[in-house]
Amino acid sequence: MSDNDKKQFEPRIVAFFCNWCTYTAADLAGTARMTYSPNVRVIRVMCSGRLDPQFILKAFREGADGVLIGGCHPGDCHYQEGNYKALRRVTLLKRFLSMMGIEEERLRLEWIAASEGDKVQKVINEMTEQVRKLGPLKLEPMSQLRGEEDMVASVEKAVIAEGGVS
Amino acid sequence: MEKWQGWDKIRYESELSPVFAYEIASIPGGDKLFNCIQCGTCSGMCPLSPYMDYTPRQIIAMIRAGFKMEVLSSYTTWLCASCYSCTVECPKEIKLTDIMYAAKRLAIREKVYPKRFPIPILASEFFRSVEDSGRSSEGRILVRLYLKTNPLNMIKQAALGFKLMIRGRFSLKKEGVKRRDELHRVLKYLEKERMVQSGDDPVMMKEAAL
Amino acid sequence: MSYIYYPGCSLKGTGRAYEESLLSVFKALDIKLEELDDWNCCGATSYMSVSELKAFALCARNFALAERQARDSGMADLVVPCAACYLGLNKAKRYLDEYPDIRKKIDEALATANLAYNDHIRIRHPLDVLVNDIGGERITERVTRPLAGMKVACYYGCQIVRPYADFDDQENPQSMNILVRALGAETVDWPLKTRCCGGSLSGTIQDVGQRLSYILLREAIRRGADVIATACPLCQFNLECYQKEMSRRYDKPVHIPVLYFTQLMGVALGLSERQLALQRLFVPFTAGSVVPETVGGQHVGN
Amino acid sequence: MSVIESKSNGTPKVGVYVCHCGINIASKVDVQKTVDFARTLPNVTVATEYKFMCSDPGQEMIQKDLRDGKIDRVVVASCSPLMHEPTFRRAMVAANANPFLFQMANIREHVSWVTLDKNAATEKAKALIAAAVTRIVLHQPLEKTRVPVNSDVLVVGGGIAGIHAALTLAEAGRKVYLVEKEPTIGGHMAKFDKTFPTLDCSACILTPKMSAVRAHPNITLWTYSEVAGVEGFIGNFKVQVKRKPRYVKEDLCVGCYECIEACVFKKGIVKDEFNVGLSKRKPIYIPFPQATPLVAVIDPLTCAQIKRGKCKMPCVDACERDAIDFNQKEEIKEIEVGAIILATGFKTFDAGRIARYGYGKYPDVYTSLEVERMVNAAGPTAGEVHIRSGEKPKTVGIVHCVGSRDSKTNVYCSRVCCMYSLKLAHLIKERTGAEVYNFYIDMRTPGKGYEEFYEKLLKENVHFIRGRVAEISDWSTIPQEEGKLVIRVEDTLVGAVRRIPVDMVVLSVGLEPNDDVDEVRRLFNVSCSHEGWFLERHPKLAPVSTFTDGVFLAGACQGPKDIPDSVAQAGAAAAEALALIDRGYVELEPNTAFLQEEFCSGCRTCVGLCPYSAISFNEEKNISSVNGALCKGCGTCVAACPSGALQQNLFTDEQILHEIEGVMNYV
Repeated sequence: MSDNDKKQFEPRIVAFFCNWCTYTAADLAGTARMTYSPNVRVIRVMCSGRLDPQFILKAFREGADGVLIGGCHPGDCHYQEGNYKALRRVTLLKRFLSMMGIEEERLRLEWIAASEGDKVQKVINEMTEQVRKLGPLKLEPMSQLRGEEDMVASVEKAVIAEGGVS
Repeated sequence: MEKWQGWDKIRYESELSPVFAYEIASIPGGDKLFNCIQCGTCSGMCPLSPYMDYTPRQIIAMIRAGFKMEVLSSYTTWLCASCYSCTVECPKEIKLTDIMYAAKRLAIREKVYPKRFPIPILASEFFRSVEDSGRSSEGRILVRLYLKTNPLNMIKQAALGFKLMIRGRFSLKKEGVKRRDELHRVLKYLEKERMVQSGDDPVMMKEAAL
Repeated sequence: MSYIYYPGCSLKGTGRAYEESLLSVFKALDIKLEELDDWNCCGATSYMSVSELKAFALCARNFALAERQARDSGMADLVVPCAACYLGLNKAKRYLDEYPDIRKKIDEALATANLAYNDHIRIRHPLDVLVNDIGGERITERVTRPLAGMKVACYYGCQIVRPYADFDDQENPQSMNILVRALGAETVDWPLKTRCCGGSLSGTIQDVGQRLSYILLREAIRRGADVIATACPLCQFNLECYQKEMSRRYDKPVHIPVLYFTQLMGVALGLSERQLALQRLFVPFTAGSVVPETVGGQHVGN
Repeated sequence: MSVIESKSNGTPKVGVYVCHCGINIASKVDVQKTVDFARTLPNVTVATEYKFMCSDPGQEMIQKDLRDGKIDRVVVASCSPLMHEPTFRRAMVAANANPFLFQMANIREHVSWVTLDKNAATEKAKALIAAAVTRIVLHQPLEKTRVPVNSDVLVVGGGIAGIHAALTLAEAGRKVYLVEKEPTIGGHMAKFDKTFPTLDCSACILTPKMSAVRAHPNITLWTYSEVAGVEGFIGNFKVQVKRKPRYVKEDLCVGCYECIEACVFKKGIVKDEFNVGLSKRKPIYIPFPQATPLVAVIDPLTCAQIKRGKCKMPCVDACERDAIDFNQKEEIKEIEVGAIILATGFKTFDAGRIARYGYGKYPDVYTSLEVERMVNAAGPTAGEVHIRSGEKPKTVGIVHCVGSRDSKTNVYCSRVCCMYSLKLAHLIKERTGAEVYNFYIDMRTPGKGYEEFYEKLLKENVHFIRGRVAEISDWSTIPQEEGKLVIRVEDTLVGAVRRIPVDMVVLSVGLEPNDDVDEVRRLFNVSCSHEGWFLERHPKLAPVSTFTDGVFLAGACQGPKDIPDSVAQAGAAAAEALALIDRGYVELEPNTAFLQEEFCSGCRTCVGLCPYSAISFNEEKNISSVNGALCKGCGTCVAACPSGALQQNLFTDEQILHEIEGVMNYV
């Protein structure tokens, strides 16, 4: 449908998938040859609980137009409750993102079980379309933002503190 | 006893339509057509399959194989009373009733429906009546139908017609809506619409086929 | 409560008795029915065989009119007694929701006549309204002539519960049975309650159509039904008007009154034969005949 | 963080090896382009491609370059690390390199197999390679930690799969705990009369194995018990087993039935689970004569004494060995095992869910499991096949695929129904001489001797009608049908609808996951396919392993299976467990957390976070400390550490941050 849009803008999305559920699901999608849009680059972590807010901010700083996080369904975490930690951090981080003028929709957290290859396909396609609609991420020039390291740091601290409450 | 047809049983690939299946599949939700496992639940559920020349299951198989002429000129689609029991029970969620409708529409467009068979005629009479006045005038439609198909039958039915008439259940009065222009404008607009699920858009068909 | 009433073509013709009894019964139960102004055909079966898109357009016009008529109350509850109309309108509504490309074309078409459909429509069958909005108990309270001892075969036909209706079970619907029991009658266990009556075939390919109706009648009689209750003008017509012909055609003669469930209700509610248009029936059924004295006797100690 | 970088000695030399995987990758990704691109990346000294990197020559390429000192760390761009990371790490070890100076870029599962456009695929592959290269320069040599393995094994579920696995392990001299939630082992197989295709008596081949379990010195059999909790990890699981009170002392009872005779209820009062409701049992009962252990059990829901506390308790007097004990309480057993085998089996589809088939409405519509009991000589009818009226059926219809291959119930094929339907057809014909009709969609007989069995049935003049039954009803169109159950179906091979009047209908119900599958799944930390079957690690190469190391699968809990397949899989699971145990130790991925003491502010955020209490707080030093042996490497604490003092091997902040840069900056 959006052939023209495609020519106009191909969003770049960084994804962090947990080793046990979502990364495996992505492999399954592959084995089942479910094709989806090529805009997402997956980085493997052992658990969505490993997700340090600075990774997400970093991704945006490096020019990502969206960040996707995939973890096990609530109750299914390979490490008991890492995914809950991830949820808490993401929820809070979204607030700060909007503060920094980054639309919430650019950060998405999804629970995808090892068996849900089709969901990987669905989510990635959806998110690509959504971010494409939002257009490229506009950040103040990096230098300037780096200048505001302290602000970002404070963001991270607050988030971490929140995430830290177990 | 049908006439002996052994001689034309063989079907050459060149006679079959490679896009027919896709034409039909282009109706809303029609792609499920390709999930058919030929289990026959549709035919088993269908109260009319005993009277059909091909069972609904066979129709699906023929559609997939591209037997366009056989399907469009068959009685099966016209015998479908659209009771939806096939659609409801199909284990693969194939909307058989809708597929029958699609086949009927194609048959009418390509003028290959069984001749002197009352049902398509009823359909077109009904259609004309509604197109024109916005409502169907049962009495008038029936009379026209019998005149066109089998006038004798009308005489047979006259008794019934009379009984209905004295009970006030039958009239030749022309029904219709007040604001016809309004209705006609709406329908007119769609005249030029080449609708995919009517299967009559060659471009769409090609795309679908590829 | 108040509803907008969509009669459909048949209820003005062969199905007049359905309309008349429906209106009387709703009146007796103080349910307000207001006919949809300038309604048009629902684009049922035969029409859809020619053009689906236009069939949807016909329905959409009805929706637009209904919304206009119910503007103040926001949501329009469209009461549709005819099974074919009920299905046709339901189907159109579904497809307009589910398929944006269809919706777009229809909206454009409506716009050409300054009409608009805004999804503020609920399509309700009288059975749905009576059982779910009013409820069996409240109806029982109004019963003045309980149909004690009467055995009723409830016939839903195909198009009410299949495939879109969600107010009752598709394979074994209950709403009419509940209603009929609320009137004090018994319902016979009759597995054919949703089997097709042959529809328009009874008129076109008579042997086929009537055979289907005949199977229904024969089985209902075999299971001891005194009367068949229907909820569709075409079903009622097929099951009642061809009984003489069937008796000639097939092995066993059939003779059994076939009423609209609304007529049956009216009888229990004590309405007059005229109000219920019983005089329009082929197989006679007089309000007097429903509670034979003997039955009263049988039922002492119930 | 600079600390980490300073650790890396000298400028790293990265080798990049791109795999064609035949055409699996090459058909979508322009391999040569990616190689040329890799050459342009910092620190890359070697970049090349090969048809199959995982093959010996492929590995040899890497090893040679390592030996020649051309490279000191390796990036392989091929399939998923979950597939071949171990392979390449072994290759590195063989070349005397540290296996953790290795990183994989997944350009098959995540690129070539899921991308339509060739250019897009190539670009994505480049990005992933860049990410791997930028991250690997920060990799450190690491050692795997070795943990000893407990040599005992837990088998959950006492059906044929569990039994076979337990016996295999016990024979190998391992101590096995076999836990079964029913009062007896034997599972579904114990209910069957004959087994296809050989028609040998199910009990005759099963009961010896059951008593072997009972007798084996290495097997601890806990029936009427359930696993209540699981902790620990591969080689070192701590398991709590809940033993429900059966109110009969297992060590004293000899299964003499005296107590059952004596019970105040002279006749059975509750549906007999073992006979799937075809007969009734008393509150005190023994499921069946060969029950193992042969010990009575009292059902607390119906026993007058337990329910109302007032009963003459004749059972107590009747028991000469005073085995009956109404004060028995539930007890929790704590055990430690090195491996766990799940063999929790399946349940049959509830035929009532398909209204058209009239199960529960028409008394003479049975499920296949009910008929299995009926034809069983030890069953409620002593092997007689008769309908509720007591007469022998003259015509019987067997309906295949009930609940299977249907998007409204289960889409999958249950795999055993065709064959057991053939078996039942044979037995029914043998016992009654009735006309037997099979209604099938497709006849599936893939197995040794299965097709031959089908042929045998064809010769026995059993009728086969290819068509899915539309409805089973008691209404008639012709007098001959009156009083019969009529099966309406299209004979698809003839192309005609048929109405077949029968006296008895058998619904061949499919197999479904157990109701408690979700609790079990969470308990053992394994995942399920969306149908609810336990998910194997790899459908072909690791069919009995799960994603939780040390937990294996056997039998139908992994998917519908017949007896031969279940037993074969049980053997495989046992072998996998043995391989693990006999090695004596497990090597744990060194992706554990470690603390850089100089940065720790002693805020204790991490302490509460660790689900494995691997982090303690050192009061005098006023810093946290990580116990590497307990750490599972989730990294939650690392993410939460405000000062970045906590880091995770293989996933340090710097490594991940670099990976992000890599994935973004070069393409």
